[in-house]
Amino acid sequence: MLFRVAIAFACLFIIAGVAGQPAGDTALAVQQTIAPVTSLIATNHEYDNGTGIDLIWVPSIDDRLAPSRVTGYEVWRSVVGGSGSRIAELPAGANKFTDEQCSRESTYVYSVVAISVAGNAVSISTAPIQPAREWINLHRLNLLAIAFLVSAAVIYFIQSARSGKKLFVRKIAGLDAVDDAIGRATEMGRPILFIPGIQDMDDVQTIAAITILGRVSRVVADYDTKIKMPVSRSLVMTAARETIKASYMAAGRPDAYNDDMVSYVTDEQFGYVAAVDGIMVREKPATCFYLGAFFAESLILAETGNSVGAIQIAGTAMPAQIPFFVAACDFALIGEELFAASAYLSNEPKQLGSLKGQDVGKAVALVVIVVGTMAATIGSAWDVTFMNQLWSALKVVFQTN
Amino acid sequence: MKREVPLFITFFVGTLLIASVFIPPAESWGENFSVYFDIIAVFAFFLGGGNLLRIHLQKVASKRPDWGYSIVTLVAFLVMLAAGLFKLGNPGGISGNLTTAQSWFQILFQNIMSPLGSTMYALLAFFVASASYRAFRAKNRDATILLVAAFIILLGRTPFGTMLTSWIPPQYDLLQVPNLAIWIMSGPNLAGQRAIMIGIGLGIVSMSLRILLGIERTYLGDDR
Amino acid sequence: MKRSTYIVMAVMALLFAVSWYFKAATYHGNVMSPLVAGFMITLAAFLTLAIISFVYQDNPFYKFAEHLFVGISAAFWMCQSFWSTIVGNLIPRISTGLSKYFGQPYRDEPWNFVYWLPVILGILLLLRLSSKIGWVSRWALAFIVGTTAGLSFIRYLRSDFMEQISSTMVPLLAAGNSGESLLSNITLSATGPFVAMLTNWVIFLGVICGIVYFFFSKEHTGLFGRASRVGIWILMITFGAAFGYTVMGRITLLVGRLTFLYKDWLGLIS
Amino acid sequence: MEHGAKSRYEIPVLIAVVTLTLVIYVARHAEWFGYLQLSAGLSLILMLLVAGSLIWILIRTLDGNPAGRRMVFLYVAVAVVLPLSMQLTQKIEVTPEVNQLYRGLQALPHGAKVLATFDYDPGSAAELQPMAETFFKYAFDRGFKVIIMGLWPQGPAQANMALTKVLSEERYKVKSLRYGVDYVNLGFQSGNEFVIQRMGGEFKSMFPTDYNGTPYDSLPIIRNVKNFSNIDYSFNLSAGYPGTKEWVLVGVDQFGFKMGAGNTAVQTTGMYPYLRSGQLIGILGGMSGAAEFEEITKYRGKGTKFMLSQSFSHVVVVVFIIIGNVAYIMFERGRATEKKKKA
Repeated sequence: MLFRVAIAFACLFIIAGVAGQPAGDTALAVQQTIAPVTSLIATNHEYDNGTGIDLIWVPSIDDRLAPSRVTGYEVWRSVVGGSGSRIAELPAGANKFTDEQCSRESTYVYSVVAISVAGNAVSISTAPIQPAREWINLHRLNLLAIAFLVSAAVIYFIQSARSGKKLFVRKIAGLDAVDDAIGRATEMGRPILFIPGIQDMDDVQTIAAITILGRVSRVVADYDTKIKMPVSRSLVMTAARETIKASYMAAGRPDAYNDDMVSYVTDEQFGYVAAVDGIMVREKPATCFYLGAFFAESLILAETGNSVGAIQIAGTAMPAQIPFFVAACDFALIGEELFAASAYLSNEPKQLGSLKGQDVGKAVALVVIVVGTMAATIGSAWDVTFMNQLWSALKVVFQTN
Repeated sequence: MKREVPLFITFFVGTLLIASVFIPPAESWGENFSVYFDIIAVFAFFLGGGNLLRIHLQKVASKRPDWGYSIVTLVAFLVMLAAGLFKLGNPGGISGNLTTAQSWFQILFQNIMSPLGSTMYALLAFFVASASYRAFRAKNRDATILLVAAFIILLGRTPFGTMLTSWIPPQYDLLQVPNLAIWIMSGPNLAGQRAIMIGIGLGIVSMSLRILLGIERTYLGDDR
Repeated sequence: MKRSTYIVMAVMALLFAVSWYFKAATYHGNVMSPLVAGFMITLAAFLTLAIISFVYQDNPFYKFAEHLFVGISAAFWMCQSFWSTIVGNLIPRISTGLSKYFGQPYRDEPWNFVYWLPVILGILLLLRLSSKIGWVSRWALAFIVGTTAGLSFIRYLRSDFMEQISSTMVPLLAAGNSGESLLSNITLSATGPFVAMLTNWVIFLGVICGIVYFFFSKEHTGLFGRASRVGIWILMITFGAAFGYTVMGRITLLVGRLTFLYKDWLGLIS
Repeated sequence: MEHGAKSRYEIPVLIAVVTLTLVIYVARHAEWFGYLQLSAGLSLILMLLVAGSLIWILIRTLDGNPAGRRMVFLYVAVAVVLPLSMQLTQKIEVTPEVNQLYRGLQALPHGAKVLATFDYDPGSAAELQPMAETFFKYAFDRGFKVIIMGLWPQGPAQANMALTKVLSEERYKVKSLRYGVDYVNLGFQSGNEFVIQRMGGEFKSMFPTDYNGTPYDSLPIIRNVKNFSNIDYSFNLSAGYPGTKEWVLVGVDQFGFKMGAGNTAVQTTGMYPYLRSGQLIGILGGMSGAAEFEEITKYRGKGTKFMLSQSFSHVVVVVFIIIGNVAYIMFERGRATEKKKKA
């Protein structure tokens, strides 16, 4: 209701403003003053917590001259029943502004000042407006729908796997090598090095690394191999200890577990790498696992590991680092395979079901890309309206804001 | 209690944060929760730092091999900690800027930590060369493709590569090595990057769901 | 230790002293005294050399540098996060007295009490040190992992999934070119329309085949298998290209360090 | 690591190197000679010598003595060190992405407000510092108002280093640029991409004071800068996370400002998608990006100088890849097929 009243007021003001502009405006221009902006409207900024107001206006006619006589605009805001202040300076040519510093409790009036060397021109103020708060962000309905679609696919296949349906999962190179690699370390009597990346627990890749650690340490406990895990984050140390301890308990050898298997080194990227390199050349691990989020250190680790003759299994979802692991390690999990690995290694049907759910997501991606690209191509080359509409519809669905 | 409460906390917090994206009044929660994470991580430093001290003290006490170096670590750690926490030498005192040029903290950083870090980083120049020498060999088809792509890019960034193919006329200048290198970066490379990113996106979404639903809970350790 | 070790140590100490003397003598600046500055730049140079020596083999100098680095940097990040997180973000919300002590403006906001939550969880985490109630530390871990999962879910769905799909949907033919005009004008000019079209096709087919490679639940045989093989080729090109591109960046780092040694320390080049 | 015939040669070689260094060092500091500068002729002869020794390695490889990794290390070191004192110059071609970035800067009016964000630390300074210096030179010559900040703790300190260097040049001294009027350093703020998010509301909420502790409102340059809507252009230098990607995803996408970026070479590949989709207007990739930026803005500096080391060591890496493949095709492939026959 209030909103409509505001709009009505705004319209009235615009009409008044336009009508009220004297015909002698151009004559004034000769006297070196400039015309103010017109049609200034304030509307509530949609789908926010009641903090934003959108302003839109038609720039001063003097701004349309070449060169423009306007040097810029100032946006002024005053709280009804309070003082006014300048809230923004905009370059010439600007015709909109969003004030994001409003309070839901206040009512505001705006005006825009056109600035020029010769003098300033103040616009007619907007109608009083109070920002409103919305409870659901309808701009993100597409995100919600896609999140729902992907989640539903994953959950559906987890459920159907749980109910005993057999699922095919392709081989992931490298994962089959895990057991052999640990066996090799046992035979050689050398330790296994497990590096969970250098990010903290707030990175999903680190969590994926910890879940793979659960499986690796289970085998380690069974074989009675030594595992060494220097980490660069204290929280990762805590989580890794819990995980390894659980594996040793599950293997029935809680007495063989020791907190020193996991040790904190330093948060500093290269300090950590320096220490890990030292450990590698001094203790000569037979097998190195590099799983998690890696940055530049990926190749320093992989090359040093190679120089001491270790079998190296790596996996990361850092696109920039995958090439180094592919080139320098014996086995590398590429991107998504890192996340699939924990499900794959667990060999639990419900975990494998989630992989099938991911594939549904990929199928959706494939279909959308093919349809969207075809629509775009046909639409733009032969000007087919329907295809153009289809293309923009798909764009809207997959565009994020 | 030991089992259900953590799983409930994970589920509750995760779902709350997903929901908050769609609810304007809750939109800033994600950001707040990240701050909470940082605060908890600082508490975790007690565990990490304590572990570091314990390991090196033990090494010194039992005079294990290389125990002398552990003294270096301990002294460096304590000196830096004192310099940082008490802002030693900082003209602004306890409320001065941590990285003011005259403070001990910044002097130690600039002259010890920074050269060490940069040099460790610079070792990559050697390692990247030895990795190229060792890994870029035409062992099979995949490796050959890797080799050829890397070779074109490498060559395209040397004056030698420019010289080699500068005779190619402008209407075929895509075949000039530097242009070909740029094209590989903006064509096939982009395609590969995108495919990897789409996969990663799905992998993380599915992993997050498994965590929220309590299917993936290795990080919690033993259930019993 | 062997006698040669002592000799090497003595030579290094001598070199250090010589460098210290000369650097201090030539120093002119105002932040540090010449003696400190001379020591610091010499130390930085020696540490640089100590780390570089690792590519030859592990040695006592590297071990020294490594241990020094670990100690200094662990404390560095602890201090850094103490000041920026605890003093910068936590204290101004939960205590007026401490904010005043640290010279931070107190932020009087309505939901400040929520900041006690991470403090409590942090303390729970520390209870891990007790063997009896150590299990409550898992509550803190569960909170962290839940936060991570929730935040990553949306973030990656948006930026890695949806955003990449929407930016792959582009016209394969340049706008206004309905095929014929394009085919009559095939050149391999790097900036020409044909190459632009070729690039679009490569991206389109490359993304498709790349995604096919990542399918887990379908056997890679037949047409699907062929697409997945093209997918792995595309990935190999990506990896090769990224690797080749990186070589340059890594060499730059070494240039940077060697410039430090040759210019700032030895003063051999201008 | 392989252990060759050492100990016999190691100690004498070490002593020789140390003595030589000592003599040069003392000599240089006592100013017995000027800077080491090799003339163009001598440089060419040295390069030919290096090339010759590489051919010798290739011949040895063909004889069945492949070079080890330490040999590769040695050549990389030589290839980087030698050109530092050579007086050769190299022609630099400007790539489209650098050109685009330059055009974007060129289009800005005098007095435009530019946000320069420094998201790197000394580790990546070799690549990014030359870009920073060139950027400041260009910005000050064009009269831009530069607002500096960093999402990495050491970023603002790096910015200050570049500033000090640029402002000590005679050309900028005479301009008498004033802190707080022509440029300002807001310092570091923790919180990664959330800092960008919050800056979308109000810069002041994230930076109540500048690097030196001066209150936000008392600095003329930013007094009227509320948020990104008052910024004409954003220039980001980044070496990782948080960096260009976060600025694009959180900043450009939501607040719609124009942005160009300078990245380490490694990061650059990952940024091409944003370049193509127009979220980034241009990008400087690594040292060559820096050199190209220097070329197009005509401020030749470090980037151009170091390109010679770059190119030389690049050629060395390429040659070693060739040697490696020759060795592989000559020997290992034969061995692999033999094995198959036996099996």
